[in-house]
Amino acid sequence: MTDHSHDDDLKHADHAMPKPIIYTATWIMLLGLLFVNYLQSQYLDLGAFNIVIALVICLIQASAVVLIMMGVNFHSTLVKFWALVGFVWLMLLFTTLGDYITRHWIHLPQGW
Amino acid sequence: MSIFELQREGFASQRLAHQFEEINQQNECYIVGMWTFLVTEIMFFGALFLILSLYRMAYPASFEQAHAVLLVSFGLTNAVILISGSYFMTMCVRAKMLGDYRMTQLWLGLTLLCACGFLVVKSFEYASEFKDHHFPGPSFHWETTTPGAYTGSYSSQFSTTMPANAVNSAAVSSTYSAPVTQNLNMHKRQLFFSLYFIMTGLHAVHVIIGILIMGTLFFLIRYRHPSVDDYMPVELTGLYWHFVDIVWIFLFPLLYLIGKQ
Amino acid sequence: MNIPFIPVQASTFASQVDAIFYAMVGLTIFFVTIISLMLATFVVRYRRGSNVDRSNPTEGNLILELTWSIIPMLMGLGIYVWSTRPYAEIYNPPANINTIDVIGKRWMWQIQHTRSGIRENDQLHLVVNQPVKFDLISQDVIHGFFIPAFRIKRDCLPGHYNTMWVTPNRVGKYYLYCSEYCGSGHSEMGGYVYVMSPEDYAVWKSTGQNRQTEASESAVEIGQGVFQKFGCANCHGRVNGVHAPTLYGLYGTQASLTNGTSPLVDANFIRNELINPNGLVVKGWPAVMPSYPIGSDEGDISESNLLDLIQYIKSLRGGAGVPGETVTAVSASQPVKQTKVERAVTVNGKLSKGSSTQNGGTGKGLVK
Amino acid sequence: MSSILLRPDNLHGDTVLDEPNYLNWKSTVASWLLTKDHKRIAVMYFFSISFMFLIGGIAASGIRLALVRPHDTFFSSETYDKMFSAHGIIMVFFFLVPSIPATLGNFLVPLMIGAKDLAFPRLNLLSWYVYIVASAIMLGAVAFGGIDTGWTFYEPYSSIYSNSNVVAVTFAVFLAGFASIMTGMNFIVTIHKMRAPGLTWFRLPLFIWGMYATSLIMVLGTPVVAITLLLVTLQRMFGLCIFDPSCGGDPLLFEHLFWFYSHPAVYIMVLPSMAVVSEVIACFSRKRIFGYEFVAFSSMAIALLGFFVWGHHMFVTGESMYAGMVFSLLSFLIAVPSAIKVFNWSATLYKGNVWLSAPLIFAIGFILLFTIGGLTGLFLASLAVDVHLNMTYFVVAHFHYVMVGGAIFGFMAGMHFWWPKITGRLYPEGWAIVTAVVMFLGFNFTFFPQFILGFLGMPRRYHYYAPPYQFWNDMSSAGATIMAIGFMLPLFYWAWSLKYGEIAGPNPWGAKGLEWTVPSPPPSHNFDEIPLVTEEAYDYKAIHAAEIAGDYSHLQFDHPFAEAKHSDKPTNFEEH
Repeated sequence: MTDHSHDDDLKHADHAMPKPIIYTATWIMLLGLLFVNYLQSQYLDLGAFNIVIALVICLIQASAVVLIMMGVNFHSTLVKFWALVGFVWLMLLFTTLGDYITRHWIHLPQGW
Repeated sequence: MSIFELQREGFASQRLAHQFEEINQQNECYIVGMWTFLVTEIMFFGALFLILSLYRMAYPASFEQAHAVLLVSFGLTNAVILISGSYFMTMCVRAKMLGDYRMTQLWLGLTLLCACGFLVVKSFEYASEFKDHHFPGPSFHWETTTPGAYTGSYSSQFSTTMPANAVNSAAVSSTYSAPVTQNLNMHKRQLFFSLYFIMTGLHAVHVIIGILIMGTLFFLIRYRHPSVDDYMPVELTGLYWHFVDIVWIFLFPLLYLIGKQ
Repeated sequence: MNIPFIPVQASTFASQVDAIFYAMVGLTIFFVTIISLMLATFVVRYRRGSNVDRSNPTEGNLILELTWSIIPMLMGLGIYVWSTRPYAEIYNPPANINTIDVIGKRWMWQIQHTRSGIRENDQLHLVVNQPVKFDLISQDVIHGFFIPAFRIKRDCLPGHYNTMWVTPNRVGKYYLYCSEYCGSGHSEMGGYVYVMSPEDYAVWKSTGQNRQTEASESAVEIGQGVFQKFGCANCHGRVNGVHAPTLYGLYGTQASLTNGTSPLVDANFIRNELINPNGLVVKGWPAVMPSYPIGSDEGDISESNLLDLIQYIKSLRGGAGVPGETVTAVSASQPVKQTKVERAVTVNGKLSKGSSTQNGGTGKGLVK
Repeated sequence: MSSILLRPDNLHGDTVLDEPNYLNWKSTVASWLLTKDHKRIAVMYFFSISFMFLIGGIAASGIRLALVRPHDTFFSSETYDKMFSAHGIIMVFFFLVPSIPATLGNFLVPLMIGAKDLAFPRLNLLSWYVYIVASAIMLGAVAFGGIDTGWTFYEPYSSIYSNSNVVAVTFAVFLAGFASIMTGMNFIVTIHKMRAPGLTWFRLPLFIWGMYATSLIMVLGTPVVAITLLLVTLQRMFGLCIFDPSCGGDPLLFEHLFWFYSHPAVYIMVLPSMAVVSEVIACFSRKRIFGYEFVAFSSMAIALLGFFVWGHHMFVTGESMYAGMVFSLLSFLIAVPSAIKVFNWSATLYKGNVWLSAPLIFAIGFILLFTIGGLTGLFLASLAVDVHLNMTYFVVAHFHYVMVGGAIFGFMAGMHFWWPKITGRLYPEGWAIVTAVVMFLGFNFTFFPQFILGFLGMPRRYHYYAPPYQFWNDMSSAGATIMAIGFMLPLFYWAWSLKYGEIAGPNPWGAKGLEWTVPSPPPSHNFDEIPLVTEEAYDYKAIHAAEIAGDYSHLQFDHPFAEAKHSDKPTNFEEH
């Protein structure tokens, strides 16, 4: 293997990065959503929608972290692709629930 | 107005590893590599979330009773701590990119503090749960302190503190005072607490790994070690740390908040 | 030397399965022949140095590609449709057929005929041309209830009832296997299925080749004993109970629960309701039902008794919504033979051992 | 691609092997154990997985031996259970999953795409160490008490009823999973970002497409089985309950999660073999692979569709009828890309100039056995038939046709094909052909009877069995002996060739591809300068035309099989 410890190997990357205010705003938004989630869970009973609300808030929070804090929005298509793959495959795993849900469906009549 | 500021001049230099041709290729490789790793982490935790949702669908009542005993204040504090840690981490990465060692150290120190704070809160929470014998297994034990765990006019006369194995055959045939009640419901809650401990435990393991990595980085940066001339180690640690944060963003409502109403 | 190639067909299901199987064997031979011929021809004809025409070698052909993707796909879809139908039918037993409860445990099959109450171990006697339904459960690990001659198989899960049904149509003696690995006795967990003519079956039943025959009641009767013994009757015994909903006419309907769901009342529902009553509270009733452990410890409801209890609940048809009708009305038509019920209910697991010896311990019957 | 490097001055004598290459640049133990060179890691992986294959093979011999005499037996049932469990676990997780990716893949991916190394060399080395630790734990567990759960670790048997080393083994498999995740990550990033200039996706060799598809499965599927087995470990260690029915857990959920990985894992095993076979067939028929795009996309289709069919392992477990129908339909659909591949390989030979060498014989064996394995898979995908055949020897036969007939034949084809590249020397061709034939015959003798056994209804994992099955079991065991001999042969002639084999030269087969442009064995840094790629992968047109015209000069002149070197009449060339 060749030795690469020459000075000309120290290189500069091209990089554009968001201004810090973007990060700060994201942080405040995340905390805000967290408290919305908390307050809703403590004081507002929406029955079956509780879990929907909680999950929607989580998804918004997670997207904010992924897109802004992890910088996916500012990266190449390939990085975006892999971030998406993670989500899509998780959904695929969750199709397992389909087995459990359809187990109680009424069976087909005889001679269908 | 652009949200970007283009940074080119003040950038820290990077060293090119032998297998790469140019620096942008190297950076992109590291970022994509980290993301493929995070995808595996998503699937890793995803399976646990699947198990949680499935059992929650199967045993809503038992699970809600068990949800109810988790202390929201601990979870909420930890959520705030982790989200703030995430924010400090982004600032740290930014400072490192700009080659600002002093600020890098400051933000990284803050992130480390958050991480340790998380563990401190978590340890108090675990301690209280161990004290209440909520850890599954032979010593698992259930004391309902939450109102509404058993509704109905007959519930008050049941002893709700029966140990798991105290099934008395003599009592089986008696009319209403059926101590067997507690036995299997207790099992369902064991199911919940097994999941709770595994999920938060694995998350805590990730936090500990994060602390180890960040601690190492902190000292390397403190002593200007050449291996951290490049901002990539900090950037990758950042990605990892954000992922740990995201897991908690989902864990917190799904374990602590749902079923509180 | 007698070399077996084809398993016996002993159920109506078997001929359907075999038809598909042979069709697929045909397809396999067809495709393997095509591929082998292609490979052999090309390798020989275009071997290095052979003097043949190699002009205009092709590098791809869309029509050809589509041909050999679409034709096999259509063949596959044809087989899919063909073979899905019998599969769906196993899930849909005809109404009112005889049910046989099967309990798998390491390493034996405990079989309970619900109509006659006959219990056997590692043996199953059936009447030819009479459809039977199997309710399967396991007491420990996952087992697989497999009768090759019938071409049926279903896993016995702990904690969940699986069902299937079959119509045996050929008199004979067939193997019964455990198909899901369950430990060191796995290969010895099995026995024989006897399909008999109605006359032979009647003789077998009356001559007491099975010790339990003359002593048994139907599963409904045993189940009623269980119902009394565990105190179920105290709350659920009346049509308009004070503390609990009635069980008359309940089986097969949809329950309306406080958690917003309305599951079908079937064997698994009853099982879950016993284990986890607080999780499945019926609307309009207090959540006061105690839960009952199912197992083989003292005081537990055994898997065997639970199956009987389910048969009993299933039998509670009449009187739904008719005020004033009580459980005694049913008891009158199905008198409780108290002593026998007690015996069948109280022995838990011992029952099986006794009859196992009686039958000569067919557990190792496979090994001659 | 740059033209084939011929350096005639170095082709004679041993001088070519004295040039600095990845094998001889340093020979200390530390230089091997701390190497970051993908080629050395590949070699170390090759020795490790071969050792594990040997152990797994010994267990398999034990199984076949026990089944010869089912009545008064050589082994107790407990020992028998431990043998088939060790065989399954070692073969699947410690041999088949890492086999081609970690050896040939590691060696060839950077060479084929014109990179100096994989993207993460340290991670690559770490992967080997993790694998070694996992193997050590596994072997320790087998040596001290064994494991009796079968390779599927079904609940609740594995966490409650088994009295064997489940914790150690599930942990070992968990670790081995991480070794394969690391390999997968490395390949994905490398293939995405480190291709030589000009090497577009559709100029990539199909081997790279296969490796990419494999890596996708490794990265997306392995974590699920890792966490599932970790849960089993935790259940046993701390008495937690997740799948235990006595506390409301669902054993079927374990099966879902297990097969979510373990079905795609089948494609981890067979996709690399398909990748190898594509290379071998193109090279030895001197043709671009027929329908390149279709073969490439079918690899991707198999990898992706492979994730949608896990439920077909559970048709008789009490899965929902509707889930069964959907999984069955998708399983039928996944047969289509496999069929496309098989037809395309066969069609590639058409009008080629076929050189029937040992790798090609292995590849043809692969196609035949994989065709049978794939088609019998359709028996198991069709619902009603599966009800009868599931959990019988039919399944055993089917997946051995895919995994031995598929994966291992592909592995052998690849090892022979690239053996000169890896070692710099040629293996003895005659012995290799004999091996291919012996293995093919022995394999069919062993596993074809098992299809009949399965149809007759003999359940798998049976220590004792009923008399009607005796004949077919005896036949199977007899065949296994032949197959074992077949597997032993390469051990000897490969070792022999390391010392006495003919010097290979950079491109003994006259093959296309960047890996054949560098010396054999390649230098540590692979390429003196990164090549500029200007052609597609299988541009054999010129070679094809030259060979038809009787010109074999592109083959090296000291090549033992290129008899043209002695002959003045190359048009009358005949296979020796």
